[in-house]
Amino acid sequence: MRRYFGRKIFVYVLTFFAAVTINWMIPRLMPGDPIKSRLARASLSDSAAAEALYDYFNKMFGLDQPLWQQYLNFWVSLLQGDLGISIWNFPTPVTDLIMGAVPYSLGLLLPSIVISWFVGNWFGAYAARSKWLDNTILPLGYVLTATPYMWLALLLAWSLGIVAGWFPAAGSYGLSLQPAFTWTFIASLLEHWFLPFLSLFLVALGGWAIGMRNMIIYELESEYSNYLQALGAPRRLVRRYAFRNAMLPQITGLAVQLGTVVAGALLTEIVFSYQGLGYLILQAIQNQDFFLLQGAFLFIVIGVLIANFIIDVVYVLVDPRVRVQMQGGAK
Amino acid sequence: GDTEGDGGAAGDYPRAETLYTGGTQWGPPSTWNPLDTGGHATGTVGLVYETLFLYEPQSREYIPWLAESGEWVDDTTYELKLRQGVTWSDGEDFTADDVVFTVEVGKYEASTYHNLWEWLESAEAVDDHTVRFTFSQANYAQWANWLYSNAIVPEHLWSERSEEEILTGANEDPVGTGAYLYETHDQDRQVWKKNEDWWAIEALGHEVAPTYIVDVVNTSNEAALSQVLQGNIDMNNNFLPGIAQLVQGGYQVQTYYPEEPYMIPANTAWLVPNTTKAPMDDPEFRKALSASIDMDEIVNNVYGGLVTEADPTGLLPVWEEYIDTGVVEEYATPRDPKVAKDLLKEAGYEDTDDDGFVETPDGDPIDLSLIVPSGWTDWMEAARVISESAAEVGIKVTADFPEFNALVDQRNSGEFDLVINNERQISNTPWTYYDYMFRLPIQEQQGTTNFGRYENEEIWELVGELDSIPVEDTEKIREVAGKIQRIHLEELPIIPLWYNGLWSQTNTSVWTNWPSSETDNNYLPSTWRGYFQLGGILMLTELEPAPEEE
Amino acid sequence: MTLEVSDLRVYYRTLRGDVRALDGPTFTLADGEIMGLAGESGSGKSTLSKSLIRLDGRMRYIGGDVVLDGDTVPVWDDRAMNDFRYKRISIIPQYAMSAMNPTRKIGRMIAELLESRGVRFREIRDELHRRLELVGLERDVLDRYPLELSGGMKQRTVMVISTLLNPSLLIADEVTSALDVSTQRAVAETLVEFRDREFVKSMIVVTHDISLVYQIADSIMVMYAGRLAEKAPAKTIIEMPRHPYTKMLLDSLPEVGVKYEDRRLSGIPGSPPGLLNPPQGCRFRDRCPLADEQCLEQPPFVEVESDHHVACWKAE
Amino acid sequence: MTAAQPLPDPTTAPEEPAAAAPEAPRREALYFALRNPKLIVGLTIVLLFLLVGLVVPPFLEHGPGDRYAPPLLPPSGEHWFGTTQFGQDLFTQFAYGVRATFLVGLLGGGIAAVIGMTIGFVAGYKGGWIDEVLNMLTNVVLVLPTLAVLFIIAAYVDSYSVATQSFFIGMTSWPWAARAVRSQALSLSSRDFVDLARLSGVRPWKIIVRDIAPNMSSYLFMTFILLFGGAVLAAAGLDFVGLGPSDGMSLGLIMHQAVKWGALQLGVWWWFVPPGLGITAIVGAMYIMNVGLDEVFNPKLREM
Amino acid sequence: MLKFDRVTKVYKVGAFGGGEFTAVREATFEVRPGEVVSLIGESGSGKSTLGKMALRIASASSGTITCDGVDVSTLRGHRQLKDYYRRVQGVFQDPFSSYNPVFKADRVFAMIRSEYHPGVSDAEWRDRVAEALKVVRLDPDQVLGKYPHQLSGGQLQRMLLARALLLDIDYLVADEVISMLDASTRIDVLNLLADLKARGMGILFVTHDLALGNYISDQTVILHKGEIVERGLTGKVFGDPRHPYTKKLFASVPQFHKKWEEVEEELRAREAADSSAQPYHLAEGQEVPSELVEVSEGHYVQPFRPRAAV
Ligand SMILES: Nc1ncnc2c1ncn2[C@@H]1O[C@H](COP(=O)(O)OP(=O)(O)OP(=O)(O)O)[C@@H](O)[C@H]1O
Ligand SMILES: Nc1ncnc2c1ncn2[C@@H]1O[C@H](COP(=O)(O)OP(=O)(O)OP(=O)(O)O)[C@@H](O)[C@H]1O
Ligand SMILES: [Mg+2]
Ligand SMILES: [Mg+2]
Repeated sequence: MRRYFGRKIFVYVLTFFAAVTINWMIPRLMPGDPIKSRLARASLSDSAAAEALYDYFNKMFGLDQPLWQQYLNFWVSLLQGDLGISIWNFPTPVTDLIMGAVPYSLGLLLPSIVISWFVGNWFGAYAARSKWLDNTILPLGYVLTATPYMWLALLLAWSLGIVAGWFPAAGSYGLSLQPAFTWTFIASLLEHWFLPFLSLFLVALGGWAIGMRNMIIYELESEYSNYLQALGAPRRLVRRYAFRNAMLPQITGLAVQLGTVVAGALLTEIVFSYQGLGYLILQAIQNQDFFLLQGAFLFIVIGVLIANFIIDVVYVLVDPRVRVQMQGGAK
Repeated sequence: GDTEGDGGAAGDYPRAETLYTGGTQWGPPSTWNPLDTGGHATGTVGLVYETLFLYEPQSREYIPWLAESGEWVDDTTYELKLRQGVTWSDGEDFTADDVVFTVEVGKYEASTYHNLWEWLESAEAVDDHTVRFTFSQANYAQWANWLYSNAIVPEHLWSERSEEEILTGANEDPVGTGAYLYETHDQDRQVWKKNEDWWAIEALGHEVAPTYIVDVVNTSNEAALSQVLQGNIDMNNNFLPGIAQLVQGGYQVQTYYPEEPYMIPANTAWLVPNTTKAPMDDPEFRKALSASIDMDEIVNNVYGGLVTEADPTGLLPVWEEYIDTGVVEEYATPRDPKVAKDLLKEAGYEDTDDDGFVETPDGDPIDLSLIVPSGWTDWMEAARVISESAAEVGIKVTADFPEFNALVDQRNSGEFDLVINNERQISNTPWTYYDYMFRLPIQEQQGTTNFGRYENEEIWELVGELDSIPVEDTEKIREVAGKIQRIHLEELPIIPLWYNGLWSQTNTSVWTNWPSSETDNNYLPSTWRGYFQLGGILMLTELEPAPEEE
Repeated sequence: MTLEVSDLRVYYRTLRGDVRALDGPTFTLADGEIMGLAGESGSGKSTLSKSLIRLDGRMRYIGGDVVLDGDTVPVWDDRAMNDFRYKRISIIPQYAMSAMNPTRKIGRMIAELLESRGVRFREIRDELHRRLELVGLERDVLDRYPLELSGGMKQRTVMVISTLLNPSLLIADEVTSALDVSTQRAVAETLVEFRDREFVKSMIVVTHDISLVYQIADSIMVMYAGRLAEKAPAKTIIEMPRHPYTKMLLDSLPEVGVKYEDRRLSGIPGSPPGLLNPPQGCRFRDRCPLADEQCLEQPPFVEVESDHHVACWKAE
Repeated sequence: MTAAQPLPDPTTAPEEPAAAAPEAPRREALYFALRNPKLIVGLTIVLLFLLVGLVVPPFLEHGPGDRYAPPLLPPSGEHWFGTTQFGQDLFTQFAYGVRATFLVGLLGGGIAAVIGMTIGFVAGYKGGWIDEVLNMLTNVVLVLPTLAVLFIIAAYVDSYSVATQSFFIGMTSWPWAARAVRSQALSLSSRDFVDLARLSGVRPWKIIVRDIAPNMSSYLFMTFILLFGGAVLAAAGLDFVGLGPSDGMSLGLIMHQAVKWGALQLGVWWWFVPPGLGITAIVGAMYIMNVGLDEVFNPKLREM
Repeated sequence: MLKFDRVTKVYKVGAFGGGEFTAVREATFEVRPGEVVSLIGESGSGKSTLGKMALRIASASSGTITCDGVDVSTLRGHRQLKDYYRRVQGVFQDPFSSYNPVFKADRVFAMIRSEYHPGVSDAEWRDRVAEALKVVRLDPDQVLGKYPHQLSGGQLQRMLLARALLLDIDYLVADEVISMLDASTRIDVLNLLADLKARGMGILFVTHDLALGNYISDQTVILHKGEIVERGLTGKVFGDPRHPYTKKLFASVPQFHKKWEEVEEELRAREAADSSAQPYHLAEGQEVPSELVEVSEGHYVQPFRPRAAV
């Protein structure tokens, strides 16, 4: 078991390294210069001053050093927990910006992933082998998974937000409020949270329902189901077993889907102007803010890796097959 | 839940006393340093830190503000009398030392007004309320511009700071002289609170109406549009699509003009050809290109009438008096495809290989790329129109949409063919425009001016001359400007396209008496950086709460 | 008399028509009888055993009666069958190796199964332990997952589970095929033991290994192409088979001691007919050296001697 | 974005040994295919859109960017899908967009399929350290949040085309396919016929292509469909945030422009509803087709 | 001669390669031309592993396998392997999975043709195939051009043998070739193997059925948990089993005419005779040596502790 996790952790570290390196490299290899753009946006009238400022910022961000040096510096400060200062939002430290955004992103992601997973699996299990449910839930599920996240978000924002006016279509909380532990604030927070959550939830829901439905059919046809039925076990028990066993592959499915859901969350945040990581990333890209981009990306990678790791552990815990195999006692 | 609740009484800021603005801040407020001209939170200059004068472009009036008056005592000496009884928000008096300190910050190389010290020799406090400036050369226009553009910072707090902190520090907890005080900020907003002890209440009888100003961070124009429509944002200063429909749609949304062009022209969008590259180095070609452009299409179809075609000189309407109409009549190239074709033909540009596009007189094919930042949808459409109309006269122009950063790179290093740009805003003098158009010498990187790399010593000298004319001497200014205009129109190194509006859409559900051509509140309705001192602050004093409904 | 099956017909529905996998066998099974059911692959052995307890999705009941201890077994009615299942008829499935839920501990699975059948697990636990011991398993298999057991252990566990409620009829479908000879023997002997201890009254042991079934069965029934060929006491079948198919089958089986050099055995030429549209008459006709005109007619399954039934015109 | 949902547990090979099934699998598959409503409906919708994308554009008078009509007209007989703020015909844009969507799906899905299948086959067939290394690679790419990576790539690659976009999408979306194919290939290569091919002196790659791949052709096809859908959705996401190809028209781009020009606020639903609907319909139909196929090839899933 | 010399195979096991499992330990025996060697053992004893190693589908962890003096592990590259397979071939347990279900069954012939006889004309090839099919007593018309599922297991298995014949091989590894077949067809395949033997082919016949092994083989090797416990001339091993495991196997084989109890009785009787000290009896605490002890000429047994187990 230790070996197994040792291996997993190695892959994670490798992934982390690769991801962070890619993310470090790509922006720097591409045309454009973040400092120049920053200055361009400031519309300075004096070109001499602009040049002086340019040098000044270049030095400050360490962009005057050779690339390998920058790369090294990057890792050194990263290991010290220092993500640098945002160029776009100078002089705010990247960590602050991310910490400000992460709660919102997590607040969207966690509930939508978890709830959609449970509800989706539940629906899928019900749909399996029930003709009319299969014919209603399934197509709906397919339509939902095929829906681009942002389009569903747009539809919801437009229909429930703008036309019906039931929910705000943008922002994270009311403009007139300050974050505080008051009911008004929390109510406003929830109100703004609902539509983005709903759109993420719905898209993910379909996928789980379909996955579950397919898995459980296999389980219901399996030998042990047949045996139970031959011994007159009630449908309930058979389904319970099948459900549990079909859940297990869905856990790994969750790991595979995580990246997609995160991506969906980014898009949804953009549609709803929700102040999560998606918005930060978009800004960072548009402003070529290396440091913010690195930071936000790092955060996502770490998040996805941790989530994956948790899923791995959970999987080992809940599936005796894997556990037994891992102890080498296959036969 | 209902959305109205957001702006309603439930909030921490009483809706009726709060002004919601938006459209200037594109990221979370991160610095309140007035010397960081590009980055500071909206309102830092104007609401908190103030300038010595205001300049009201509509009436072309310099309004004494922190200064009571100022005058040239001789050709190279300027004496400034400061207003008495002005205090910083920490209670300290505002004095000549503050002004001297602020001006001397320019000695730092990375200061935005470092070049001031190329012709300023010294700034000294004569007494607590008098400052004398001695110049090596009197650049009247620039100096007048400086006086109303730059905010004064308190010497007693800033003098201990390091150069780095002064120039780029975040200056949390800003202490200014202005009408508002820092209240709080968050990822998506900046909140200012009214300064009850503002000097102007007593001195000038000005009182700003809103108790709170909440400037909302712009995430996207669409989001802003929603907020304006719902009355959650009272004033937005962004290009919002489809506003024409909304103004007429009974949404309580107002613009400065009730009909086309709806907005006050605020800057000129230019088509900048790279004059170091063939065939853009040929004035005749440039003129032909200019003539080919179907401006009607851009104005009416792309912008839906939200903008107007620029004057052939490119000067903004506020500088109307400096336009030499005679010169324009004589030298301007009309926008007419036929004219374009003729020009091309005369200059020897002909379609020799029958591909539908002309070649250079040497027979080289022409294939120009017009770059516009990706995502700037209105400009992208405009670029497409230009490309199409150029094709009509046989010039091959392809619209390309690189990322903004890549575009800046190409633009600054002179690697582009054609680019659209509108960097200079309304000001007190056309000099700022001509400086932008013709500045010499050309550097390897052209960061802020003369992107077309047009080298013409004669015209640059004329621009210098313009600078050294006292700002009141309109006659003289017009004369020199006329000379410049003639060369400009003859050579057309930079092609004016349209006037970009001072985008401003206001909602009248909470605040009324917004600036409008219909009323006598004619101040510029904007929170853009640099516009509070162009009258934006006075607009706030004119606002009135909307009468209670229901 | 425990089990009476008469003219049971169960077909598989397929696109191209019905596969007549079980075409009217009639036989009886006495109290305490272990009957071996032998035959080539595809002869309908599993179909017969499944029909007696649960028809799967594609099986279609066509006709025939099954009577167990005097009660009619409603094989066509899935719901009604539940009263019989496990309590009166039980099965050890063909794939006993994968018959247990891989993610449940065995003990827990048994408990849940029993409770769902309205039996208090607590009351039966001691008996369960006793029986596990009887088949040579530790109690702690109940705390293990199926994966942790060897094939033989799994097989024996399933045997114990299936017989826990003392059914009158136990069907063991190919329970030994996947095991090696020594385990095979242990399992086979356990079956006998179960009968002797009256855990089950009577038993049908399905296999294609006649020599194995000979070791334990009281009687052997041979199926061919969905029909019965012959049924007789085990010894009789081995020593005096009447049906040509049985004869040829036995002749083709090498035994320890028989060597190629000494005696060259030969198989049965040809292959069994498809059951989709089986030929009229005797289905072995094409492969039978004795076949003639008469065989165009279906031979009845008749008792030629006491306890010896054969379906062949030529059986003297 | 990766596949919308995983294929069924790959260890249960869709094609089971035909030992017990006396009917010709191919003919049977065709029989079920023709009677599977999911497959038929899905295929019909996909073909319909394909037709729109392929056949319609050449017949259109105007290009997708042409501003020739009055702005913001709601759908009418003349402008089926209405017009944009600039008087562009939305049906024209839609038709071109559908074309781009198929292109991205085919190219992006195709590239991902080629990479994923190659890696999956090689890893599954070769085993040993090659498998280990490829597995590691797969896991690394699998855990990467692909859209975020695509954002970065797309943002910094200077003006690029639909093909480039597809390339990047393909390069990042293959891992789950590689995994699925690997486990299938692994179980197939332990089948005796593979050993037999080896004993016949057939070269490894030929064994993979000629013996292993045909045995999972339906599985591969289904994998491709899911990759196709994933690529389309990913491209739509990129286009939507304005990181799409700088030339051409796509459904995501239409949505992007609709949003940029305030279609939501102005109530111009015909600007943003059809493109999303188009994507959903195409991808959804593909997925439904996929279930249909699954049922056709997988007797267990069939309902009788 | 196909010779196994102290061949060991170690597999990595555990889902993630954690442990090691020795499937075959120090196996030594040989297959001579014109001889059938049956390899008998329970499931998992390593029979197939040995077969696969001989076929170079798996590689030995230690020890050597030589074919007529050539160490098979030294065969490098496609060419040499191909040449090796020209002489040594295998047939596997499951006739159904030995055919690629998507292709026609005769593809197994086509593969041989394209790899080994690319120059042969269509007509000649057809003759050769017909010839090979005749040897295995199949009617070309009945089996050619059909899909595997349209043929019976016996037919398929015989086609595989015919395929091997097309190569004119010297050695054949027959891995449980009949265990999936019905009793009525088994014997035909078995007879066929015996015929091949008569033509001079060396056959490694893997089975777990003692009766079958006995029927055709000259030599018998009894494998238990990867180790050879007894081997020798079939007559001797069957007639006079020595190792307790071998005895146990015999006691468990179901037979027609003897019940298990009878067989056990016989063995017990022999046990008594065998209880005197023997060279292959191990003393208490003595390690099991890797060498087998020769009991009589051509009959070897692994030393064991007397009374250890039956
Ligand atoms: N699901 C099914 N659909 C169609 N035909 C089937 C199905 N299951 C079995 N059959 C056919 O029914 C006949 C009897 O099958 P059955 O499984 O009862 O045979 P068996 O005697 O148990 O064979 P084996 O010894 O291989 O287990 C065979 O011809 C088989 O092909
Ligand atoms: N690729 C492999 N990896 C790990 N272990 C293996 C592998 N192949 C076989 N084994 C193990 O090696 C042992 C011997 O396997 P082998 O297939 O040789 O047995 P066998 O005697 O042929 O059994 P059977 O009669 O079931 O075919 C078994 O315990 C098996 O689990
Ligand atoms: Mg069966
Ligand atoms: Mg084996």
